[in-house]
Amino acid sequence: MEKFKKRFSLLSAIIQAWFDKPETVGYPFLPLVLPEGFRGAIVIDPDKCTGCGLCVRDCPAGGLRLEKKSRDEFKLMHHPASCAYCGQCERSCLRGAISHSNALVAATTDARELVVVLKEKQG
Amino acid sequence: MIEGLFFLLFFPGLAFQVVCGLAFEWLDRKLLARFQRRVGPPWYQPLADLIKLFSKEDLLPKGANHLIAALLPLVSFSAVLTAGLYIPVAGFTPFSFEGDLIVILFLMSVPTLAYYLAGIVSLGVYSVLGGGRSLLQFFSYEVPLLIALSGPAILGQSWSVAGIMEAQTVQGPFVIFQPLGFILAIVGLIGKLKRDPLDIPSAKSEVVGGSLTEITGTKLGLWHLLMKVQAVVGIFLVINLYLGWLKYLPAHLSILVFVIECLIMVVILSVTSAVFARLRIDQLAGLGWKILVPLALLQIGFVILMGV
Amino acid sequence: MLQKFIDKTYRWAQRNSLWVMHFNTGGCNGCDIEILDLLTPRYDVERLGILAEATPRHADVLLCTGPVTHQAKDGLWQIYSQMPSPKWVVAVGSCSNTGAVFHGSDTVLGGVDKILPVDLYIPGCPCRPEAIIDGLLKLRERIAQGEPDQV
Amino acid sequence: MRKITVPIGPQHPLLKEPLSMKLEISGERVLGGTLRLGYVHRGIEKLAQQRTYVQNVHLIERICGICSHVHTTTYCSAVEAILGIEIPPRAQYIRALMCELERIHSHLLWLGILAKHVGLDTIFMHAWHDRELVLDIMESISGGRVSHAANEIGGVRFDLDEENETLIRTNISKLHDQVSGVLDVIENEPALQARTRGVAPISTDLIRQYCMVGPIARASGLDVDLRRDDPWPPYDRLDFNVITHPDGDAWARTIVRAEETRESLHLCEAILRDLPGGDVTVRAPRKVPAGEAVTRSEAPRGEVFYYLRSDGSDQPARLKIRTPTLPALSLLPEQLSAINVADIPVVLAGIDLCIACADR
Repeated sequence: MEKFKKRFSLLSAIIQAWFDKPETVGYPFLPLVLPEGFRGAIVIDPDKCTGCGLCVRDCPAGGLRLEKKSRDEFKLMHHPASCAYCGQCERSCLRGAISHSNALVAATTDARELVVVLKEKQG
Repeated sequence: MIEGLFFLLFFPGLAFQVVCGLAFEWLDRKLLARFQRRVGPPWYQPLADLIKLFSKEDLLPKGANHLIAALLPLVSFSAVLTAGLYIPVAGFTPFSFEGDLIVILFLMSVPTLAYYLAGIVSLGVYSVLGGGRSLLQFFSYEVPLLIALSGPAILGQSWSVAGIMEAQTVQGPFVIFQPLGFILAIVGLIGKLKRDPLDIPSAKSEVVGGSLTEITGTKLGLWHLLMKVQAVVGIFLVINLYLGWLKYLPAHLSILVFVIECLIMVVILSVTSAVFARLRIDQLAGLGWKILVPLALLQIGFVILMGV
Repeated sequence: MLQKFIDKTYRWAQRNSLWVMHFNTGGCNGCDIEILDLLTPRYDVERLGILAEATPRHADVLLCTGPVTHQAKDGLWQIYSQMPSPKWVVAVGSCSNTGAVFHGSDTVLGGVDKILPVDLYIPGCPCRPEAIIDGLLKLRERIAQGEPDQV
Repeated sequence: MRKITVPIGPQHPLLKEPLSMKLEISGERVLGGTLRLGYVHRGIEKLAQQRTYVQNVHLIERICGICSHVHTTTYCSAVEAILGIEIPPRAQYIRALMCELERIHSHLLWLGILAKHVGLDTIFMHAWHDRELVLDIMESISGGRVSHAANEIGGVRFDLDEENETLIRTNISKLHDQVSGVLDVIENEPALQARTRGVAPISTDLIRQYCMVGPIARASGLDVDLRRDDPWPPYDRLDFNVITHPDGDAWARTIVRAEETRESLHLCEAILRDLPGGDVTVRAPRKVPAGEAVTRSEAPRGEVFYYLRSDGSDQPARLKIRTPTLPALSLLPEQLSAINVADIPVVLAGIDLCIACADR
């Protein structure tokens, strides 16, 4: 009997699957739910950022760019299409200014123009 | 004249068979998806696929013969449609004649040969490999299938499908006397349709797309369509030969029973494709000649003894 | 009038039946697995009419993953030229968008757009399956609006 | 019969990664083949010399998307060895937990691919469905399904809190039920057996000659496992079986991988049970003093070997990586001679190629 059951284990598995509900997620027909810890788009707390450039130094993918003229005049930019979504900038920032949100980065038709200005400070 | 044209173009001809073919594909894919815990495609999916293929560019490798490559799916499509005309649908037989079973079986073999030729003329490496494999497979399943299908003919003492159905109304469905033959017919049908587990000629992981690897656009669409229609015709044939006892039921009841029988056949085909692994070509030849042929002969012997 | 109807029908069909082919131009497997994952029960893209095809002749969409390495360059172009039009190219993952982590390597050319006209870029490293579905839906919208494919 | 040359790759449904083979085929028989590699060569070893140690963690993670965690673990422990720092025990346990989860994920993925190649799409779907649960667990720990970024030099980035731990425990017991269902199906499936038994056998001598490691070596009866032979903590404190099989064919490899998946599940439970408290990271300096280190770990496919030399700056002077797929690839042309065309997928799947690891 045991042997018989084992012989037809795949058949019983598909019959079981037929009676179970499909395991497919609702997206895109239902709204998208992403887990809390997912590393998505990069956001910044402009009050905390001082433009020190630690995040840019440690970024492995060249996804962050800092144009710095002086202490008070800088522009921090993020290229979602070059980002490795590794979270290193979050670790490197001493003030906890930069972090990943759990929002999905949307697909685009032109990656080179996809630049998010995180913080722009004019002197 | 007008009636004949209606039979040809709408029922049980072109339109009916195409619709049945698309419905069969959707049912099959949906069932398979559910066996795999998925949702599966929406109902219009086969239609969208077909129209999309018709809208695509028609490419062939350099040096391939465009005319023959275009004729092959057309010829085999018409062969399958013609075969479908002679098969009674829910007991409705406009074109039946004595000996139509032989014509049907002959016409049903045309796509396999055309499939082989399509591989040769489109010049791709995988096409040639797939074409050769389709012939090897043909020799393995065709003989047991033919022997098995001659069982109902002998028992019904007629070589016409309608005649065999008539005999069944007297003697009862032939599946009771020939369960072996019924199973062999299904195995042969799976081989004919190149479905998993006998999808050796078109196995993705081995020969990419088989004979159709290099074929695009409208031709590919026609090939896909004719294979679905072939599946429907094959299912109708097997049902009529083994479960065709409904000729003298009231009309609407006989249609209902026929539809239910068709659905059962689709489920059988889906389940077999879900639970069996693809065979190697040597394993298939061994199965065909060492197991299926002796079984078919045994069945025939039993049928002849019954007739005596 | 008839032409318009045919065009509309064709676009509807193309939109609802995207057969994708996947080519790894030098990626790390991450996006490739996520693309294969799309076919499996959790994400099942067959309900959107998307099927994975084995040969470029049958495919409508070329999904590229990974930065283009010097050696994979010719293969990529060959596969693209074998596809019948209308055809679309989607760059999946940051590497195939711009080169990302592998920027500055001697053996890497950069993003897929160095070789092929790319219709859609999906950022992510690796892209979540949801992101790829989102991208393919965007591509469907583009097709529905009747934008011609780039040649 | 006429001989034809069949090119497989760089794009082929068999291969998720580019690899080019030219096979001589006569009828249904493969006579022999040649192999061409390098499609995925991204120059990571050279690139690592141009990046800092911190950046390299993420570069190394992208060597391979399947066994990313074990690569970073080995790299980080090499850096830590030169630095002379000891990471906290809790960090070691979390690293090991991720390694074992990754092994389950990799083996399930492989079993699915094998089934798909022999035409059993249903098993592929069911195995990958259960793999999703592993990915869920890994995501709840680290926030990444495939690239986790869980390691950093001096420990791990993510700590498990109480809530997280119970979630992982329940998920792992759920996984236990589901995976054993799938493994039962695979181990008892006669169709799978018919296609894999006796295909592409490798003798123990050949394994030794080609220096093959991991499940392939164990399936040929060679009892090697770095987790037991050269353990880094906590493996020296954990109790587990090393699965071996005497046959050496594709079926033996299937069985070994299925059994290892079970063993890894037990290991995960043991790790969670013994999980010590404390910190998960210690501070590591950016600059690494001059020195060299060799570290090895057991990846899902076998031994991963890292050699690291530093010259006192914040960039490595040399990083050498040896991955388990390379020896298997060197035997591939030999394995692909004198077989049936239908066995090509089984041979290729049987040795579980990871071209991204081999080419780097």
